[in-house]
Amino acid sequence: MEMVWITISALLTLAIFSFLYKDNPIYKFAEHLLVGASAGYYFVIYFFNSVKPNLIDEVVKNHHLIPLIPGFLGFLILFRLSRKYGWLSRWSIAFYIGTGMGIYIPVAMQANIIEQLRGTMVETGKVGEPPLFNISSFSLLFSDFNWHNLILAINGPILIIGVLCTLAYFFFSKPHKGALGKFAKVGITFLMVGFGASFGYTVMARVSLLIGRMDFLVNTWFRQLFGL
Amino acid sequence: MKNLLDKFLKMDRRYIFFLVALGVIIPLIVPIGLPVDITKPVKDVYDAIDSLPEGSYVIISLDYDPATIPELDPMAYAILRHCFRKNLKVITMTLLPAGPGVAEMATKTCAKLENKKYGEDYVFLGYKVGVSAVILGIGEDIRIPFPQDYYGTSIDDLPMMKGYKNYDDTEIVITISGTNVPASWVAYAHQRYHVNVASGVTAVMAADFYPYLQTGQMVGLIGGLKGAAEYEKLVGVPGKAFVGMDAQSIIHSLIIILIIIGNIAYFIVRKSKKEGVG
Amino acid sequence: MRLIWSLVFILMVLTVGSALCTDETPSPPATIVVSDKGSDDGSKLRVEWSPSPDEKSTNPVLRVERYRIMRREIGGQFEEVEEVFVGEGMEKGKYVYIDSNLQLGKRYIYRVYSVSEKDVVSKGYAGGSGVPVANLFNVERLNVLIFIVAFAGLFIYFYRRAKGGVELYVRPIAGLSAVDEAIGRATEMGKPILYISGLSTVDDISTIAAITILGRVARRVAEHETKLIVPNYDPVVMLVEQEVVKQAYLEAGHPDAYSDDIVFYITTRQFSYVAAVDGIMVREKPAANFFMGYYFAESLILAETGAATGAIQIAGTDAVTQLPFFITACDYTLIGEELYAASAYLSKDPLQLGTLKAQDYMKLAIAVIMGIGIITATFGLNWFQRLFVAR
Amino acid sequence: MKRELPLFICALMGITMIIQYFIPHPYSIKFYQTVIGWFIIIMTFAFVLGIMSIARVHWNKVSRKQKDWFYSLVALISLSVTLFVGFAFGIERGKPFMLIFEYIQVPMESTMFSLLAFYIASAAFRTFRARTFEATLLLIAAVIVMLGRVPIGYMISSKIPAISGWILDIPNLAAKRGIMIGVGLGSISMGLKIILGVERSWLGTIGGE
Repeated sequence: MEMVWITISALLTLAIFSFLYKDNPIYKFAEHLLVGASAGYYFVIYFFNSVKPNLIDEVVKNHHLIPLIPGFLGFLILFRLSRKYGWLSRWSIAFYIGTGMGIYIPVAMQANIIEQLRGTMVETGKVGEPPLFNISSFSLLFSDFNWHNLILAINGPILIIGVLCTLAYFFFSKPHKGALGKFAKVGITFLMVGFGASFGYTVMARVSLLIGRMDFLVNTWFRQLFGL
Repeated sequence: MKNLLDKFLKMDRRYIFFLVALGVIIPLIVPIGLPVDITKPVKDVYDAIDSLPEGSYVIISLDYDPATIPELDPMAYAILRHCFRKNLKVITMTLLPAGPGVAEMATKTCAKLENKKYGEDYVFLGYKVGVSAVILGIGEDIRIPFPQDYYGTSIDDLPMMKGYKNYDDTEIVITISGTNVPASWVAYAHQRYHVNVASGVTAVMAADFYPYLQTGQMVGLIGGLKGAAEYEKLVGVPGKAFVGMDAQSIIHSLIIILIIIGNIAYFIVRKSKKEGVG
Repeated sequence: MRLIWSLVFILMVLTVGSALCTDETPSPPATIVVSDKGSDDGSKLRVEWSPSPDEKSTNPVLRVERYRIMRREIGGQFEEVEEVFVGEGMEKGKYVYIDSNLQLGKRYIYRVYSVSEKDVVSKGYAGGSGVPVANLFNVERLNVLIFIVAFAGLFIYFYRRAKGGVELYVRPIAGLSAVDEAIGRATEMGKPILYISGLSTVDDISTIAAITILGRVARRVAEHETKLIVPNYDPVVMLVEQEVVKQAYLEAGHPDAYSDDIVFYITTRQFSYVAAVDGIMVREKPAANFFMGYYFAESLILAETGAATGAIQIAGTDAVTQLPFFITACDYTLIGEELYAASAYLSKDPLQLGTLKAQDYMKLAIAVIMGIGIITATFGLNWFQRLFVAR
Repeated sequence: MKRELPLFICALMGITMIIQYFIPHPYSIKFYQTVIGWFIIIMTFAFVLGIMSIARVHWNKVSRKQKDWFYSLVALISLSVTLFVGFAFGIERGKPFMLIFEYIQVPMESTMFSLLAFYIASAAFRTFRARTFEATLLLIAAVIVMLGRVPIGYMISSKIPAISGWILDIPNLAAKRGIMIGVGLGSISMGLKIILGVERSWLGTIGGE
C-alpha cells in the first residue's frame, strides 16, 4: 500500500518538474490538484488548531465569554458579502491593522535601529567588546605588518564605512550629487557585493533541496519499485 | 562565430535546466567521488576516535533537530559508524527537546548497519531538560541526569554501563549540533572535567567554533556537508554527504563556468558590435 | 519611578561563619543583597554578592572556584538554583545573578555558599531574602521610547511644514518611473498586469506598503482599461485589496470594470501559491509583473518564471535575504526603504513626501550617534554603548 | 461611521499596543497575549471568504465552460475532498486527510521549492554579465562565495574559503545593516502614517483627499 502512495508522490513530483520543459496538461492537473488540496488543508488545520481551541472550546466548554468579542469582530468581516453593509468589515480590519502597526513600531525601533546602532560601535554588538575602530589592532599592524594584521585592523573601519555609505544611498530628500553622491556610490558598491555574496551563499542550500527530491525519485521510488 | 555566440548568450534556459538535472542525477546513480581534500580539523576528530582502544567509552550527543538533518545527519552517521567499527562503547543522547526522534533514528540505523547490540555495544539515553545541568551532572555520575535510558531501563541493568560512572571513564565527547550547545560542552565538560570534546556543526556555525580549535578546547571540528563528506571519506563509508558533495561541486562549477563563458561571449559580441558601428 | 521600586529592596547582610582559617572551609561571600530585578512582570529577583576573600587563596582546599546559590520559599526546603563560577557575570566588582520564574509577591530566601576547587563547601553562607514586584514601566526600554518620540516629533514637524506648503525635493527612484512605462506597454499589447503583494499578512508593514502601491497602480490601470490580476496569499490582504482596487476603479471612472475576480485568493501555502502564480504567468502572459511586499525563498521562482515570459518586472521588498534574487531577475528593484518611499512618491501627496524628510533627518541622527558611539568605544567608554541596550 | 470609526479603532489599537510594549506588568502581558489570540479568531472568518473566493473563481470557469475549465474542476474536487475528509474523519496521522497531505501536497510543494536549483543557475547565467561596474562587483562576489562553499574552491586556492568568509562577514554585513536601518525607518514611518490616519488607502481611499 505504501508503495502505491510513494508512486503517486513520485508521479506528482515528475509532473511538477515537467513545468521546467514547458506548461503542459500534466502540470496543469498537478497544479490545480495542489492548489485545491492546500487551500483545504490550511483551512482545516487552522480550524482544528486555532478556532476550535481558542473560540469554540473556550465558549462552549469553558463558558468564557471574552472570545466572543473577536468572534463578533470576525463575524463583521462576513458583511463583505453584502453590498450595503460591506463597510462593517472595515471595523475588524481596522482593529487588525492598527494592532499590527502598534506591535510592530517599537519592535522595529529596537531591532532595526537600536540594535544595529550598537552593533556598529563594538564587535558582535556586546557592550564591552573591542571597539570596531580599534587603535590597538592598528598599532599591532604598524609593529608587525602582515596580511592578517592588516585585515584585522581594517575590518571594523570597512564595516563602519559600509553602513554609513549604504545609509547615504537611502537619502531621499537631497540630490545624489557632490559628497552625498560619492557616499551613495560607495553605498551601492557595498550593496552589490552584499547581494552577490548572498546569492552565491544560497546556491548550496538550493542544490541540497534538489538532491533531496532526486534522491526520493531515484532511491526511494525507482530503485524500490523495480527492486534494484 | 559571432552569430553562434549571440545564440549562446540567448540560449534557451532549458539547456541549463537539463545540465543541472544531469549534475544531480549522475552522482546519485554512480557516485563519482570527486576528490575531497581532508582538512586538519576533520582529520583531528578522526584521529582522536581512531586511536582509541577497543571498548573505550565515547559519548555522542546528537544535539540537532529535524531542521538541520540534511547537513548534520551525514556526519552523525559517519561518526557513529566509525565508532561502531572500532568496537567502541557508544553512549548517545540529545540536549535538544526536538532531538530524540532524530537521535534515535541515527543511532539505531548505524547500529543495525554495523551489527551492534543494544545495551552491550551502545545505549541511547534520550533527552533531559537543562543543558548545563545535564552536562555537569554527567561529570559527577551519569546516573544523576539519566537514571534510566530512553526506553526506561535502569542504567545499572544495561550490561555495557556497568563500570561506567562519569567523564573519567570517557575518552571523548562528540557533540553534533546546529546550535550553540557545543560551547556548553566545552565550557562545562572540558573546562571542568577535562574530557576531550570534538564537534560537528553546520557550515554557518563553524566559524563561531574555530577559536576553540586554536585554544585546544576542542580536539577537532567538522563543519557542514563538506566536513561530513571528508569524514565519510576517512571512514570509507561514502554516504549522503559524499554524493551530495559531488552534486554540489558539479552544480557550483557548472554555474561558474556558465558565468565565465557567458561573459567572454558577451565581451566578444559587444566588441564586434562596436567595431561594426565604428 | 525606579527609585520608588528600589525602596522595596530588602537588604540583609549576614556574615555568618566569620571564617577562621582553622575551619579548613573557604570563607563565604561577605555581603549579599537580594532585590527586585525591576522592569519586569514580577517574576525575577536580583541576587548580588561580593567575592569571597578566599578567591585568591593559595590553598586549593580553600581557593574558591564557584558559588552555589540556594533558595527556599517560606516554609520550604533549600534547593540549589545555580552555581556561578568565579569571574562569571560580574558587575562593578560584585556577582550578579538574576533568578527568574519566581512567583509575584512571594518571599524567597537565598543563601550563597563558596565552593573550593576541592569541592569543599563553605560552612558559613551569605543570606538574604526578597520579594519580586511587578513594574509599570520597563526602564530598560526607555531608549526605545525616546527614539519613537523623537521620530514621531520629526514626523509631525515635517508633516505640518508640508501642510504649510513648503515644496520638498525627492530624488528619482529608478523603479518608479518604470511603473507608468509598464502600464503603458501592457495597454499597448493588450495584455494583463500581474500584481503580487507578497507572502505576508496585513499586520506586516511591507504588505501595507504593497497595498498602497497597488492602489496607485490600480488607478492608472483602470484609467487605461487594462486587465489587472491580483492573486492573494492571505485572505485578509485579499479583503483589503478588493476595497482598494474597487475604489481605484471608481475614482478612475470605470466602476463597472471592477469585479471580485480581479483580486482573488489562492492558498496560504507558500509553494502551492507559487505553483498557481507560475501557472497564471505562463498562461495569461502578463506584460508587466509587480512583486511588492515581503517575500521568502519563492522570490526567484516567481521572478525567473516571469522573466521567461518576457514581462517587464518591477520588484520592491524589504526582505533582505530575497533582494539579491529580485535584483538579478527583475528589471527594476526597489531596495528596502525605497519600497516605503515608493508608496509616498506614487501618491504625489506633498504631505506624504514630507514624511520622507523626517526619515532622512532620522538617518542623519543615526549616523551622528553612530559616529559618537564609534569614538567613545575606541576610547573604552562603555557607558555610551550601554545606552543602546534594550531588553 | 464608514470611515471615521475604522480610523479611530486603528489609531486607538496602534497607540495602545505601543504603550503596552513599555509596561512589563503581568496584566499588560496578558492583554498582549489576548489580543494576539483575537487575531487568530478574526482571521478565521477571512479564511471563510478566502475559500469562497477560490471556489468562486473556479466555479465560474467551470460553469461558463471557459478555457481550461476541466482543471478548475480538478481544483474544486480536490478542495472539497480535502475539506470533507478533514472535517469528517479528523486530522490525526494516518487518517485520509494526513495521507493527502503527506503523499500529495508535501511532495509537490517540496518539488516546487527544489525548482530553485534550476532557476538559480539560469538566473546566474542570464544576468551575471559584467555590463557595469556594479554588475561586475555582484558577479565577482557571487563567484567567490560560490567557490568558497565547495572543495573545488579550496583546490584552486586555499585562500578562497577565507576570502568568501570575509565578504560575507564584512561588506555583506555592512550592506545588510544599512538596509535594515533604512527599512526600520521607512516602515516605522509607514506605521505612523497608518496610525495617525495620514495614509488611508487600506480603507479604499486612494488619492490625497
